[in-house]
Amino acid sequence: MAKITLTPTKIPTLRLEAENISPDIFAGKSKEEIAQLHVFVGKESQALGDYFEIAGETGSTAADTTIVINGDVSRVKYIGMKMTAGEVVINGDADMYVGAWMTGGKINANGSVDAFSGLGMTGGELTIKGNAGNYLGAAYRGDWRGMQGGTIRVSGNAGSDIGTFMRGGTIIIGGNVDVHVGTHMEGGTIIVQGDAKSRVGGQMVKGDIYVFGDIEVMMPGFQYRKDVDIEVDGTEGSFALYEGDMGERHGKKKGETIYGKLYMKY
Amino acid sequence: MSRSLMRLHSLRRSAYRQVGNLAKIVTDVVCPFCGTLCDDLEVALDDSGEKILEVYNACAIGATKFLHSQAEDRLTRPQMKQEDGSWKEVTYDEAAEYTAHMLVDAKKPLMYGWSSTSCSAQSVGSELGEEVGACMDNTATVCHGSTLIAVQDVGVPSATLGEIANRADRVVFWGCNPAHAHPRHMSRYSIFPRGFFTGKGSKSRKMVVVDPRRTDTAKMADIHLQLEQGRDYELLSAIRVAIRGEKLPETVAGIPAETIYEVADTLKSGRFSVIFFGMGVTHSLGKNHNIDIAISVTRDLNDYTKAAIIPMRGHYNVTGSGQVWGWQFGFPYCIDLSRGFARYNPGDSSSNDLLIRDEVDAAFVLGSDPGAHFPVGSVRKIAQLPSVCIDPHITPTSAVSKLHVPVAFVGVEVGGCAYRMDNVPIETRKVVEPPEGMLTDEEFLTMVLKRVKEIKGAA
Amino acid sequence: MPEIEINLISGRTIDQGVSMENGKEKLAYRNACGIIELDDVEFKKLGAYRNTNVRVTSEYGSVIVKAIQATQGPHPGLGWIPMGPWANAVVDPNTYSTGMPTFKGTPVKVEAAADEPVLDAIALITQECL
Amino acid sequence: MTDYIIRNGFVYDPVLGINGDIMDVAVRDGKIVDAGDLTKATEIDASGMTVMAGGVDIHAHVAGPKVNVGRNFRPEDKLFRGVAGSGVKRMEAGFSVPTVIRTGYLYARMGFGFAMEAAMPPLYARHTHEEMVDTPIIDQGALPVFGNNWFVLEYIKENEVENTAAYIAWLLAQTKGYGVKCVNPGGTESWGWGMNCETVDDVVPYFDVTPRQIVDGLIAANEMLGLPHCMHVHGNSLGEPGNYGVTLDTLKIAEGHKPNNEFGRESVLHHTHLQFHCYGGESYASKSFESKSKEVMDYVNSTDNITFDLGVVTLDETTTMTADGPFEFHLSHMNNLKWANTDVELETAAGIVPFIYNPKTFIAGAQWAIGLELGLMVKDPMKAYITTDAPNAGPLMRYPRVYKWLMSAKAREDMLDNTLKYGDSIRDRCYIGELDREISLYELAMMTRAGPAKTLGLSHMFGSLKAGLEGDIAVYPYNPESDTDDPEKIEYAFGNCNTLLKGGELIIKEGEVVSNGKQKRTFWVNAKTNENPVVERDISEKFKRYYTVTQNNYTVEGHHYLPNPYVIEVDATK
Repeated sequence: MAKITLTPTKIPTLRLEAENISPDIFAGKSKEEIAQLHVFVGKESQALGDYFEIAGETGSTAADTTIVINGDVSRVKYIGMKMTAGEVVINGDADMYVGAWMTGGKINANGSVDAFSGLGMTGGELTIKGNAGNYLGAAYRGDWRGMQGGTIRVSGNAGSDIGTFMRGGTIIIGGNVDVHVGTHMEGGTIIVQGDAKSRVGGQMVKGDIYVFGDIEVMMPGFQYRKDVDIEVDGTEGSFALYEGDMGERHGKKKGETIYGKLYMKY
Repeated sequence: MSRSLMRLHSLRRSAYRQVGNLAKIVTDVVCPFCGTLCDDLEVALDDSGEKILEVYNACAIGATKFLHSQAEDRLTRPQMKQEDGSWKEVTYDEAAEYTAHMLVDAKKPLMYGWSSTSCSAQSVGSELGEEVGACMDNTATVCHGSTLIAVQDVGVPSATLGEIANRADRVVFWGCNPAHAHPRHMSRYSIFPRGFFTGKGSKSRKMVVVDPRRTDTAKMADIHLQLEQGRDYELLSAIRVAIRGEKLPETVAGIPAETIYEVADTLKSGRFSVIFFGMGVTHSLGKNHNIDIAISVTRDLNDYTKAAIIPMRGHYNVTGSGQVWGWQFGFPYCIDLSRGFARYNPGDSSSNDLLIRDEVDAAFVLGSDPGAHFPVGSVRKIAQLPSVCIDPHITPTSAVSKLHVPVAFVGVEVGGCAYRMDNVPIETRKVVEPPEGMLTDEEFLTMVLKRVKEIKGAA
Repeated sequence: MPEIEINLISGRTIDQGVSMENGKEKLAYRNACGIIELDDVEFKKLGAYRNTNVRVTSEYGSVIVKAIQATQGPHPGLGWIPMGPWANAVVDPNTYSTGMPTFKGTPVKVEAAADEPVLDAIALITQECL
Repeated sequence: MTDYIIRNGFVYDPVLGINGDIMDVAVRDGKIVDAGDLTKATEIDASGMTVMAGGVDIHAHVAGPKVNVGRNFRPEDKLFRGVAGSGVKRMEAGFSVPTVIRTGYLYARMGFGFAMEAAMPPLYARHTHEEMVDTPIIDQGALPVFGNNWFVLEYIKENEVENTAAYIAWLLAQTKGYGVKCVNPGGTESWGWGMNCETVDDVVPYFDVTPRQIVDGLIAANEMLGLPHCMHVHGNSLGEPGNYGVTLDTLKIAEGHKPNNEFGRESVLHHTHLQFHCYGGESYASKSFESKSKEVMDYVNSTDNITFDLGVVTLDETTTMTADGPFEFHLSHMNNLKWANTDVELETAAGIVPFIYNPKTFIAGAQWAIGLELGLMVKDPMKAYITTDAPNAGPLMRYPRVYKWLMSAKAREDMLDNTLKYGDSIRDRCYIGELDREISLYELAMMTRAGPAKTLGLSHMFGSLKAGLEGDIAVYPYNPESDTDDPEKIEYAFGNCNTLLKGGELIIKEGEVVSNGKQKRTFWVNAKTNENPVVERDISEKFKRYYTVTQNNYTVEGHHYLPNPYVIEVDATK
């Protein structure tokens, strides 16, 4: 796999919109061509090379291309947006929309990422060593098709609204989460290894949520069913299984109503 | 045209009557204060027709708005802030010149406000925003923006206010206090009117208020749910659970389960239920989700009876701003035009996030007062940027801006279309002339747009 | 000095609306909005009389307002400052990426500050921003 | 004003009987003239291309409150679809519900000069007009809805046709409306209580009147006034399996009514988006559902006073929107997607729900087939107008794709064989497989301009290249001699016109929009009636007691709503 390295050389005024930082765009391009790719500061179109020193080389396809960003890109939006294959490694913090709408490939963010990362994701792996912002793996505004596939793994904490309108895939949070987890969820899996505040599984139709720590305030529409011993993301334990949201519509399968499932670890 | 039609037309044109031989009364005046957009005001003018003497039928706030427009100490010309902090009068031409250059020079200007003005001014503003690649946002961003997001997520079964007056027999005020914020709402539309199917007025209606305070509105209610602040989402969820006849915990949000079942039954048993909601839910934890689930309650109720939900919109034409942008750009607020096409994502393209995250480099404010109504951290950012405030009043925003452009009062000194909280468009009326030489929003924006095109053409 | 912790909310009042339309540079606006409404029980805890100036402090700022008896109460655990620059000096600006600051539900501390003046809107915003 | 002569195109004009002749078409001072009459003019070379009069759309939802709800509540409809402005063009957005800017450009690119907004709630007339003003290029009008209006229900209950007519005339003048639209007669008022009218004989709660009476009364009033357009109906039970019987009942109400107008219109009833109303069976399952297009078309073909438009399903993700409130409620329960609804006091309602016509389902494919069947079964194409009921059955921009399907049996076969998952069941349950007719360019011109212009009462202005008509001319990059090999060429050509003249102004030059149009007009109909004190009193009474705006604030007036009105005067005093 060919590796190309971007080292930030200056901090943008306002924020930098850099949806071109993606293996799909970089593949098959020379360093010089990559330096000429546009980035936007507000309405001004500038060159990627104005903000990054570029070294290494790209592969001929996205799948053969690894992009390594060495440095702070906490004012750079859209890294790895819509990527289909290949790899992006971010050695620093990044701004909003990291891996938004990605369909394949891998992003390894070794720092933290801001809001809307993994938005509308349908495939691939997004791994975040630091913290994630709000709306991680959520749906774009108005869309009923949120995250549909792939895996998001966060070692630190995540913000509010993770997995809103989730339809498939997996989100794993090592730390704590803010309010609204899996709201309107209709498939997929969310695992919170730390604590949750409130509004977990609100308006949930289907899918699985696991919480290892505490939930500060439970939603009133979840009903305790039974205790189960299961393995979740490599952790074995005893969980209380709740079903809900009883206030929401639910489909039927073989005559039986299918609810969302909320597992709370003992 | 038939004579009868002509008569109706002429009625519209001369909507005033003469009282005695002194005052002239202008009738069917539309109040440019809140989203209730009362259109039955009568304004008495002096003999010359230049001065407002009295305002009839308006609430205290609406009356004040008309009368204050007459204030002797009113600013009538633009003012530019000097190095030493003092203000210097400038011409409208100079003001347009500064504004045009500020907008063209900025990489990402914020153009905020747009709520206390007419749709035609908003439309000129859209073209200007498009020319300069602005982020366009209106006061919904601190008012019912949460509602707009929720509507995008789950829709909104709604109705015009006349449907409520004529049909509703269950009226819920959730997180709103019309007694203070929309003073004539209950008498015109929601509680007291004797409508077509509601001939007994308030006696034919059950009133439910949900508020953590015992507000003046709550004091009038049949049922007041004094919930724990910030737990609206849980309580609304519980109502959904109760509507479906499922089991509830003993208390939710501090309200006993039996009361929740009772409220659910009250709503289900009506012929027509309506939920009005306000900033109590849009501003509290969860924001859009609180409305989302309130809408879901309404949706559920339609399986049992007829139900509608209506936001208590604040500014008299914030709704219109969202409409104009909707048909021009496809989004009601938080619109980022910087890339030449419209993008939308509150949280990213919203005024307070843009300001706090240092994403904009100029601030243009028209028809609203973020200085008074944004968290102070955001106001501080406006103060640091090149900035223009277009507003008839002296406000905290004008105080921190570099340029203040006073303009005529829409709905008092110039007419134009405004949209009521239920999206009904009403033409506001000009009652008196603005002070000599003052421009309207629309005229000033048109000047700026022309100048922007010249500057861009030359560049 | 005793200090109380309370949940702050803000919103409209008819006086806020009237005084706003009458001119935000006027003292009437300060008198209508530069206040905090508290339940009697909170005054007791605070050890202060009604109509005393107090300092309201949150994680996000601090402001002097006059504490008055709740007009639309009781509202246990809540303090009320009408919407305006005084409330906005202390509210939680977190939008949770929705664009909407958290205007309602900010934990604040209230302590008596009888000798400190409540600034008018323009003075307050000038002090905070310029 | 510049004069133009368009040279050497293949010209199609059914009004003049021109069927693909190579000839010149000319415009002077904005009006069509005989090419020989022009001495000095800018020449446009149309050789190898198709030339027709500007298109006329009889039914689309492109301006007004429910359209804007559709825009504002579907940000996802615009995601990654924004188009930056360039040159004179402003930015565009929206797929199923385009912005008004994009709507104007889409119509222009498709060679249209006039579009009728199909449903205007009277109380929201200002909104509809504000959107039309901001829609560039095309002329527009809007049809206020009458089928659930309290005045109409009360007058018709008492069999008061004259009062109904007087009220219609009054409302058209107040709202600056064009004609009489009737959506789910009686059903939408019933929806005020959460109910519906599913047959023409269901009784409207409280008002005690039936859809049959409403449709009959509105036709009678329409003809009493002699309006340019006929009564335009969206019947009861839209979209329901087995609804074709209700449709036939509705159509038969036209029997015995004769057109009375000075505009050359022959129909008394226009049934819109007929596709949604030709269903047999008891459910949407392929075992039960079936096309009843033949049964309905056999009847329509036997009449001479009924017209219709197709409402072809285009198999897209779109946004449904209609004044048929109960239908949208029902739809929201089928797909569980977001649902918006607005009930409008004393007048109407509207619902909006996103919808995906998924080609992998039987029912979407069957709906696609039925819409096309109607166009392929019609004997006289002057009666059948091509629409997608935009955006209900499909986005506006899909018109050219529908033309392709109608004009090419090969394109239809390809759909049945390759795109539709249940092609075989669709052949089995519908008539599409038996129809090998291919609509000709001459017939296309009937179904997209000559026909709709006639039924709108606008054949004196639009729909033909006859001297004296408006200078609306479209030149499509389609060579009828050499481009017949590939149906895709049809779709491309009719969505990308090479030249558009609108009122004699050059709007599209060599495929590029070069002007936003300087003379966009709003059409409305001013019907003169005798004084009617009863109706006047009723109006003033209802405003005092039941409306939430004053009567004086109801009237749409002012330059900003109609900066350039075109008023059609009708004298109904005799």
